[in-house]
Amino acid sequence: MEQVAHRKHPNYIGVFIGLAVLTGVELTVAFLPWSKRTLILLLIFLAVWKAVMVALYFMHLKFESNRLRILAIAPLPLAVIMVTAVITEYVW
Amino acid sequence: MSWISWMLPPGASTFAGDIDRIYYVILVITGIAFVVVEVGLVWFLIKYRARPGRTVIYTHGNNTAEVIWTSITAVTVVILGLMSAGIWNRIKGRDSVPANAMAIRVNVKQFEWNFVYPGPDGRFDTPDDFTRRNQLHLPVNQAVVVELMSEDVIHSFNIPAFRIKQDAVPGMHIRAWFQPTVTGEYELGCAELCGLGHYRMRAVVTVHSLEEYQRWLGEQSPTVASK
Amino acid sequence: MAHAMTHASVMEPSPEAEPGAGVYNEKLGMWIFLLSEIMFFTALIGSYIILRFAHPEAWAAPGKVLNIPVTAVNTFLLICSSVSMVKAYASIADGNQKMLRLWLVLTVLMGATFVGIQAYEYYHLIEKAFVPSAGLYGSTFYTMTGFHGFHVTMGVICMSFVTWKAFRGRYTAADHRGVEVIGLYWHFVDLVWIILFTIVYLI
Amino acid sequence: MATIAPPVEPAVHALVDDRTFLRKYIFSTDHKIIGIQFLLMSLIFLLIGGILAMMMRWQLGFPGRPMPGGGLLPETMASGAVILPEFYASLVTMHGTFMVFFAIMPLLVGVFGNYLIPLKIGAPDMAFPRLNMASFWLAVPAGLLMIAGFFVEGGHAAAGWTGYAPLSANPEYTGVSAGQQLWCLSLIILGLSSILGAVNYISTVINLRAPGMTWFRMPLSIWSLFITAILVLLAMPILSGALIMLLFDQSLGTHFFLPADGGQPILWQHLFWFFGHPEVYILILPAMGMVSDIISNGARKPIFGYHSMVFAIMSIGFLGWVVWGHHMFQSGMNPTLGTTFMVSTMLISVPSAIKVFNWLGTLWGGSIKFTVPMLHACAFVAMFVIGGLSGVFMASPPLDMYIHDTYFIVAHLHYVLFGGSLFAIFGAITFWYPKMFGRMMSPRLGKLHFFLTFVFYNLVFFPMHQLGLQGHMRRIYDPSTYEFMKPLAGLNRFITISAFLLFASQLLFLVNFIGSWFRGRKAEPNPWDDTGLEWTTPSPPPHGNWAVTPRVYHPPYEFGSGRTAEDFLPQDRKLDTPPAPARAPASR
Repeated sequence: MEQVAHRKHPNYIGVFIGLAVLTGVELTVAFLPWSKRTLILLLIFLAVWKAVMVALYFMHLKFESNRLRILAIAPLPLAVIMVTAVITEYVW
Repeated sequence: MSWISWMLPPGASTFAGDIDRIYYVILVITGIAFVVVEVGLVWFLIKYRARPGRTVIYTHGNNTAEVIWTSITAVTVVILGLMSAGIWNRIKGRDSVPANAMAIRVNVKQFEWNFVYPGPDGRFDTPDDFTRRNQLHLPVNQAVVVELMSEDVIHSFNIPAFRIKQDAVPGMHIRAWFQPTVTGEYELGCAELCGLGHYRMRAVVTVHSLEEYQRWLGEQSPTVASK
Repeated sequence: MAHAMTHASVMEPSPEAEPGAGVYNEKLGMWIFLLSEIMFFTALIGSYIILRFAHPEAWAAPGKVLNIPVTAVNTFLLICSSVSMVKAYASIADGNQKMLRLWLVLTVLMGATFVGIQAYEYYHLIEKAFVPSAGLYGSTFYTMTGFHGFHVTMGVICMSFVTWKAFRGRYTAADHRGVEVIGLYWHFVDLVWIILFTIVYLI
Repeated sequence: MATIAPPVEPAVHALVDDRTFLRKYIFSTDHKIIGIQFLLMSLIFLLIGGILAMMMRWQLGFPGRPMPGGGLLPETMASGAVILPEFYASLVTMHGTFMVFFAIMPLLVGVFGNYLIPLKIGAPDMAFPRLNMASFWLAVPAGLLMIAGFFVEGGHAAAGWTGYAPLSANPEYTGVSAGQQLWCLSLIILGLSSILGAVNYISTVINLRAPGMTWFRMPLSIWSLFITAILVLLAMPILSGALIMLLFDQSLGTHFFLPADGGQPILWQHLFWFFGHPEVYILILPAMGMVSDIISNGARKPIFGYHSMVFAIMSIGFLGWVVWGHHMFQSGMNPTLGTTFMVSTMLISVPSAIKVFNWLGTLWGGSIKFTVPMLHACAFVAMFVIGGLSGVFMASPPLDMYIHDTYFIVAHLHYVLFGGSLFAIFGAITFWYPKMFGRMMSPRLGKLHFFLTFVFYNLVFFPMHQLGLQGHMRRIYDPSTYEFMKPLAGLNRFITISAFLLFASQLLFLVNFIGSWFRGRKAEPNPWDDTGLEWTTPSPPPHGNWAVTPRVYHPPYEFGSGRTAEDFLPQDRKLDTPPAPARAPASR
């Protein structure tokens, strides 16, 4: 897979510009006079978007086999289970 | 040796019936499973021990057998689960505390139990509240709800005869209810390791008949909650 | 590692073995280590989320206590270092030693600057009496950003080692495992910061 | 044996070993040496944990009486040879900590993970030998730090091995500060060591399997060690994170678990058990896997239901993540959440039952040889059944309300960890001892040790069920404080005397282990007539294991198929005759 990417690399600078722009958007959104809930959802959406871009392009997950991709996200369900279960202590 | 027994000690609250019943049901089911497996194990070990001329049954398994024992186990535990869930909800479910339950505040700290009674006016935080240290007096056949609050570490409110156990967690306000059914004296202990004095964090629970309890109440004078 | 020597190509899994993950050992190992890191940050970030749900009032509005402009610069710096890292990887994949060294040095410098700015930020916060013992806000802030900073520091140290090897010409187009593996770690640390920046500073 | 043409002859010559003594035996990167290093280390900790247990038992059996040898303890631990309550709390804590983290876990994962994985999958070594060495040399300082805790001011950690906050988070409550911090620090370092080990095991199993060693040709020991490594990898960092927060609460004044400023004591319990329940399976899964190997070997027939065994291991590995709340039914946790955890807990008994029935199925129709490993493996099955069934009692939340934090729990966990894991460990050590040291352990001493251990073990732990049913609480320094426990004093004394005898019986194992190292009978190449790849190299294997990578042609447990002159078919032996058509295909 690396050998294939050898000739033609993804547009890393493009990804970089995307990340920088999204960071700028985040900084703007954080101080908008919207409801807290909207802001939180929007900000988390933006953060996840950035994180996925880093994982897909910089960490090459986009160009890896499915086996490695599954491996990479395997612990996320566990993390979600842990946090949601404990949050129900406070939010019924 | 009377203490080698699978019987539970006599219970003295309304929970004892349900909890003891589910205990004996599980005891019988696991007892059967225990006998079947252990007898089978020993039997196989004897019957199939290596002897000259023995040829083994060469097999990699049997799907029917797998399905049978998987489903028997699954069905059994599902039944046990359903039985337990009902009892659990009656005892500790979110809205399980009966409306007529008598409230007693339990302020716990290393290593003592302070039981705060609301006094004649039936309300807490009034001057007629009184506190008894390591002594809990209760009327028989009356639902009681203890409001557990810990000042320092986690303790656990545990009256084996009533089959009740509930942790008291600092920073949390936990309600647990029970209803004594037999008059007499019982022991309350801490069940959660709470420091070096954990073992002596003991209180006496006295369950009175209704008249006796009224008499006892009348004898109590209000005190400021001892700190 | 004798077995590695016999490989036809070191950047491919060994033909001597059953097909596994389809990647070479070091890369697989780093990914597996990163799974562990995910769970570590789950413990920290998860606790933060839970505590914040339990006591939302303990947190100040964004920008009230924490210095967002300084951290925004820091965030930008970390993203830059990520792109320089990936450029270093792309350079050596094409066999370009010179660019590899340049990009690696840039990455190390930006990583070190990130840690420096974080130390500066801590210094000023502590001056303003915002310390780890300052309630849940201080507790979670210092623990999460502190351990992220610790990871960046570790990354800078390992990357310096890789850079030193790069200057000695140890990486080639055929074998640049070290660069790719440290890159994976570096991007992961960047990814965690992206999450942390949002939930710690902006929410 | 004549039909085998093992490629071992060139191996011995090809693998030139010119390492210095230090690199060969101390800072070795060889997985076999590291496995043996872990073995010696964890046996020492097993002994320490046992001694702590004996002191505890003395106090429970003879409360307030001077302990023999207690005069040697300093005044801070025992006054006039009578154990002090604060020292008793440390004993409770450290017995659990040493046994769980420094004895059973390294014995199963550190020793057999290291020793067996490369040898059984046909790899020359671990994927990352130097990381492997680092893993061991992190575990050693962790253990030393843990021991050091006994000698610091204020005594050792005294908040239980579960370290429940706030008892553990604020030194005011126990009087222990340095000890508790050392406890945290030591476990953080041990966590790092375990994670490095797990990275290695997982990478090795995924990437270094010999040609032909497909996923479904791996022995169950390797399957279980693989799943265990995944659990270690994902669970230990949760503990590390929680411990770091606890350490900060103690030393930096943070408020994660201290309620004063909004911290949540119950959060510690959630984090701890989210790690802790996978940990429980870390402590039993490898034992199950190795017992499967030994039982199939001892019964001389293939393991019954190999595939369902694998799926059972996998489902235990997954379900282990969603049951942690059953440790917290009475903790004030949301009761609805409690019901959810009850359901998942009940479900996890299904794969455990599948495994037990499959072991019985393996024994059925076999030709059982009662070797020492086989005796231990059968005892494992018998004891694990008791531990598993007693678990059903506390899976029911209302019943758990009565038996939670009583000796019933103590009985249950020892039936799983001692009756289960430790019997399997004794069996596995005896089974692979010839591979490790080239000599056999004495079968006569081994059998004597087995029978004494089996009898006294049951005399110690079975009556604990009765203690628990009478309401006897755990971690009680002096049971005579309570009226309702007074009638139990006789039983407590009986348990204590049995425990001393149980402890004394372990000396036989020690003698056998050390004695056989020097004087044991030289082992033949394949002393148990096993099918595994590890028996195709010399014992002990050379550095690099094989000169020519072995090639695998068969599933792992081909005993009694009648296709060879002997009653077993090594995994790497190529046969000209095609396999019988009735056989289940072993495909991936």
